[in-house]
Amino acid sequence: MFQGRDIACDRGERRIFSNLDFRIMQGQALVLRGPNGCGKTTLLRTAATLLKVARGKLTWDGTDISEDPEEHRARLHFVGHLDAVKGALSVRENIAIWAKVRGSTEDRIEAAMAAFEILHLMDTPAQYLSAGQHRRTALARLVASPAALWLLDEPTVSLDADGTACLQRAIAAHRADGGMVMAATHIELGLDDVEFLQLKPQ
Amino acid sequence: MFQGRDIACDRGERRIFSNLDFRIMQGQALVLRGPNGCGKTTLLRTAATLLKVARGKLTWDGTDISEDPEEHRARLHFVGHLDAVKGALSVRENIAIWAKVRGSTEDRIEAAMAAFEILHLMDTPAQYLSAGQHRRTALARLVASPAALWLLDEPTVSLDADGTACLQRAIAAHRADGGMVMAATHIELGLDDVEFLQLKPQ
Amino acid sequence: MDGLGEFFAMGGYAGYVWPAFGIVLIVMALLWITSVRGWNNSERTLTSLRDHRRRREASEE
Amino acid sequence: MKSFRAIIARDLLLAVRQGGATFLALVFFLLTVTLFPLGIGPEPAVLARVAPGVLWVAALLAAMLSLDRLFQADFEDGSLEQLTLSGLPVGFIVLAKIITHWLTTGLPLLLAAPVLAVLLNMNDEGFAALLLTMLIGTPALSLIGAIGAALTLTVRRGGVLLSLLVLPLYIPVLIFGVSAIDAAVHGLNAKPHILLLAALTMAAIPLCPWAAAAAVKLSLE
Amino acid sequence: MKSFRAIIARDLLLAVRQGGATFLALVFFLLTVTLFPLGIGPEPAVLARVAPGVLWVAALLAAMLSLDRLFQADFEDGSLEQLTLSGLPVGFIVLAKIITHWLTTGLPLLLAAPVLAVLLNMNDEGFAALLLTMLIGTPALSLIGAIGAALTLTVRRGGVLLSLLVLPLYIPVLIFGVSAIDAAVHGLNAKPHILLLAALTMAAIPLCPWAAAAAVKLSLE
Amino acid sequence: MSMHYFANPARFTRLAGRIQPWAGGLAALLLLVGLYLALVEVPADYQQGDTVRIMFVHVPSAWMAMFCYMFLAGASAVGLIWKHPLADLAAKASAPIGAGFTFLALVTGSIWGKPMWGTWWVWDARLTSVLILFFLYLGYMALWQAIEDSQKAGKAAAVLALVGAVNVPIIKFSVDWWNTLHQPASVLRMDGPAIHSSMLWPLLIMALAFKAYFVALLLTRMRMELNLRRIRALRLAERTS
Ligand code: HEM
Ligand SMILES: Nc1ncnc2c1ncn2[C@@H]1O[C@H](COP(=O)(O)OP(=O)(O)OP(=O)(O)O)[C@@H](O)[C@H]1O
Ligand SMILES: Nc1ncnc2c1ncn2[C@@H]1O[C@H](COP(=O)(O)OP(=O)(O)OP(=O)(O)O)[C@@H](O)[C@H]1O
Ligand SMILES: [Mg+2]
Ligand SMILES: [Mg+2]
Repeated sequence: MFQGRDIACDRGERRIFSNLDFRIMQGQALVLRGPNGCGKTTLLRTAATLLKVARGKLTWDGTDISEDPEEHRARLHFVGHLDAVKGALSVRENIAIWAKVRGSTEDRIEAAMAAFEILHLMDTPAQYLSAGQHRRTALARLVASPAALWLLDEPTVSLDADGTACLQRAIAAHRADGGMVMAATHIELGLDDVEFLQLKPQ
Repeated sequence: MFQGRDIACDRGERRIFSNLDFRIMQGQALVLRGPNGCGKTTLLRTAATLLKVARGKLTWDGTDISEDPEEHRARLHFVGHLDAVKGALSVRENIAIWAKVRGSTEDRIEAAMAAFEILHLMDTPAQYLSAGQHRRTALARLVASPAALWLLDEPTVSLDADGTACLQRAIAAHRADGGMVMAATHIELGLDDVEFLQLKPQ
Repeated sequence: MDGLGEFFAMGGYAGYVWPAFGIVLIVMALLWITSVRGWNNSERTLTSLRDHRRRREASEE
Repeated sequence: MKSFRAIIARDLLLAVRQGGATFLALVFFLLTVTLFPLGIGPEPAVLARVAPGVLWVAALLAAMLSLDRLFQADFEDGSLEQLTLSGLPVGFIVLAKIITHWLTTGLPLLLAAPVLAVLLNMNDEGFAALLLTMLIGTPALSLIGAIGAALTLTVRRGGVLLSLLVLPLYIPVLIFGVSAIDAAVHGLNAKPHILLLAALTMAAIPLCPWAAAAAVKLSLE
Repeated sequence: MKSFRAIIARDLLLAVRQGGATFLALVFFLLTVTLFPLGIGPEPAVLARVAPGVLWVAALLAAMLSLDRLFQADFEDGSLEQLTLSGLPVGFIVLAKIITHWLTTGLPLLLAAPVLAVLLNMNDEGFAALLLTMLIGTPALSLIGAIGAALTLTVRRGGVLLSLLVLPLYIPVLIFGVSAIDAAVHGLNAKPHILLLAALTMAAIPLCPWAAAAAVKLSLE
Repeated sequence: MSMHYFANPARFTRLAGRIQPWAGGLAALLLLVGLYLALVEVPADYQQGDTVRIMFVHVPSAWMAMFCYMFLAGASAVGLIWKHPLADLAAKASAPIGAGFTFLALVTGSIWGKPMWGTWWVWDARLTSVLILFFLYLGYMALWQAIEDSQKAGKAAAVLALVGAVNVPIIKFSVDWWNTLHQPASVLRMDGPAIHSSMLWPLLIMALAFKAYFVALLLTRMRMELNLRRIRALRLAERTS
């Protein structure tokens, strides 16, 4: 269980939000909503320990994550606006790199490309990808190595209907395995049985 | 009238599409659709003369645009994935720069910020903007100086409902003035009276 | 035998003359070999790709 | 013409905002030149002997290193394509950027050179020649450099490739610059060298923006 | 440990793919050293006198210029935050990157130095000392440089700021390196200088990755 | 026959296939004869002794170094101005050959320099400009290598080759100027040790051998590049289908 209690976050010396509570159980998905600039990205980055909480506590199964941030980092995937895809490497190499860094196996790499329907682009250097193909490559990282918590910041940007369906299937499979998802979005993700967290601009 | 007849485009020595015809009259909007990688961005960049047509002709009121590409460039706005917003400059400065380069006036800059509801961020350096605020700044360029043809590549990415509404109003006003729009998108733009151009993967 | 020894000695400049000729021949040979090998490889890949394609087209019909 | 001025104004504003680029190119020049006495040793005679060369080499390197600012940032965030879509011919856009580059790099170097010449114990006769050759030569550095900067645009981390392309092209500037100063230091006639340098710069003014514009257009395809 | 090796493998792959980085850092070294005789003039005696200084200054500059490859590209495209999220302590990630930097920069410089020493007419006695000081000193360049590279991450086009931060820190390496060679060339005992240089590198090994890691974390906030 | 007659790759391949063996054979034959003459027949020089034999590889290499750059720049101009499809390939194919010969001119010159001048290297005008020529070749090849899209790379490299071509004479001239100022009566200039015909002939034969070698190698490399281009096109087509 991933839980935040009475969280407050600052960006550039400004309080973005405060008194925020949330809870994600195994297999659950939490969707963050709110107008531009309300702090969705900020919250996701905080949950990934990339930002520090200004007040409150984030806990994993009851233990404070700031006690061992490395352990928390190892159990999450974060896909944000920057997609960490290297133009000089092929699609396959891009995915394999992150799988290897996280100690995953070869066959998951194939599975990840299959999950996002980019097997045919396997050997294409990423700099020649269209915006949507690029995004699929970034998302394939989620499947290429296992992690309990997925933090997704506007994951469907640039995806076509097919791509969105791929993502939905991947999320469903992840949840069926007991995984958790926390996603920020402006458009319908099309997931079933989700909870919403509405952020209000301060 | 902006017209393409029997257009073919190449990317990296590969034919992306061919035998494509389209026509945009004054006040009309043409929405490009198709799966990831089908060539929407390619077509928009070609219409902006950033890419060369491999075959066929693009004409403006009957004259080939390759005859005087500078003239054609001066009458269009292109907003793509890269948004040409400088983090070191404030929102106002970012918009003002492009207005000045295109010889526009001061009051249009205010109007542009008002149109995308970012007047309150006027003096914020762009590096502190959220994804949606960033996008609004990029889009404000459209209003800050006049141009007959708007080429928009997935303009609503990262925008919330309010932001999308701002864009819809801006497009409507532009069309009412006799402007033309050519936009690529995967999600509903919510414009009325548009024509669609479906691109098929080759 | 003396003539040959003298020939290889190059009037005491063997250490300069032979390396000079040697490096010229080596570089020229290397350039030649890499180019010819590259060309052969490209021919081979090209024919295999074309075969592949022809076979697939045949199977599609 | 108004757009042309607007582009120069924009680039100067950005140069000032983004960490005082002007100040920093200068700092590189100062630091490199001060490294030399540390590496070579403090003997005044040796330093004076190598002063013109060290100053010009450091100027070349400082100018070259600041080249990646010329187009790269604008290319990566899409500003460069917006600029070419402004309706101004690409050659003029390139020229505007070259002018800003000189104002933020060449000019500060020119102003700092005399101070460093004193540090390196350069003989007084050389001062006028140093200033004059820097005044004539640094614009050529910006002009020629623009070609290299434009050619390496699509190359990720093209910085070092840039140096491979640009430094050989800079060599005539270095040689004419140094030989003019040397001539002046030894009481000979520096004029022919300076005239050659001027001819080089003059020839670069029309040719380089044109070649760089061709490369810029290519990179946007 | 497996992740650590995976990161090094990744960085080496990228170095090879992105325009043969190794080859190019070397080329910059060669070019800078070539510029000096062009600036200073061809007299063998003068060149031999300044050779150790020129070689070390050029090595410093080459190492420094390739520093922007260290974190910047990974930072801009989000790879750096992905790396820190891999679960490996940030200090190790930084160390992996420092090792790659040395393999792609320090090592080639070390190998090229003797050739350049010949070109600059350096006296034969200096060769062993040159190689030894380069072997001990170049890792220190990568280690110290990493701090500067990490600190300038959030600064757009931080290249010149980087040089301002890093070059002063490089000065001890330059001084010990040059004085060891000079001692050897003049038939004196080079050992104390070399020991000092080694002490410097040893001290840098634990300290620098730690400091750089702190700076990297800061930049991701 | 129009300029674009050989633009047809198939026609070019056929013609190249016919010329290639002849050029290769001629190169081998001339090289054998030339080496025999240079190493055995030519008498040792009364001043330079047997080191004079290095001339027979050094001078043709140096000539080829310059010739290849002229060829490269010419091909680049044709490619850029008339958009001749084979010109880019010819330029690209000639660069490694030119770089190879430049390297050889440098190395053989250095080897010759040690016994003659007592040093491997001097910053003499001619030597320096050859070294810079070598860097120009390296830059040209690195640029080709660094840009993935071969059409873009071709155009970018052509721009560089032409700018470099303007620069080469300027460098040559400026380096001469700079050098004579510092080092007047230099030993380095061998103002023609009045070559006798006994030396001239072997030299010309070696030069011809190098030219024939260049032609044969250029054709091979151009055919290779042409194949690589086709392979890339096929692969790309494969990917989409
Ligand atoms: C690295 C060192 C050297 C380089 C780069 C070099 C380069 C060149 C070049 C470019 C040429 C052709 C010049 C032309 O035809 O205009 C040439 C010709 C020649 N070089 Fe060298 N050279 C080097 C060392 C030497 C040495 C050490 C000697 C003999 C002592 C030598 C003797 C000659 C001779 C005799 C010619 C033919 C001159 C003529 O055609 O009139 N070179 N060299
Ligand atoms: N580095 C920063 N420094 C200071 N303020 C920042 C920084 N990044 C973001 N902000 C501010 O923090 C607020 C929240 O930003 P955040 O990116 O979390 O919004 P968001 O909910 O993700 O919005 P969007 O829907 O537009 O992506 C915004 O008002 C923004 O201006
Ligand atoms: N620079 C390039 N070099 C080679 N091929 C490219 C290049 N850019 C794009 N492509 C290829 O061209 C095709 C069309 O790309 P384009 O970006 O136009 O697609 P799109 O319709 O905009 O897709 P998306 O919806 O994902 O944005 C893609 O298959 C892509 O892989
Ligand atoms: Mg956001
Ligand atoms: Mg697109």
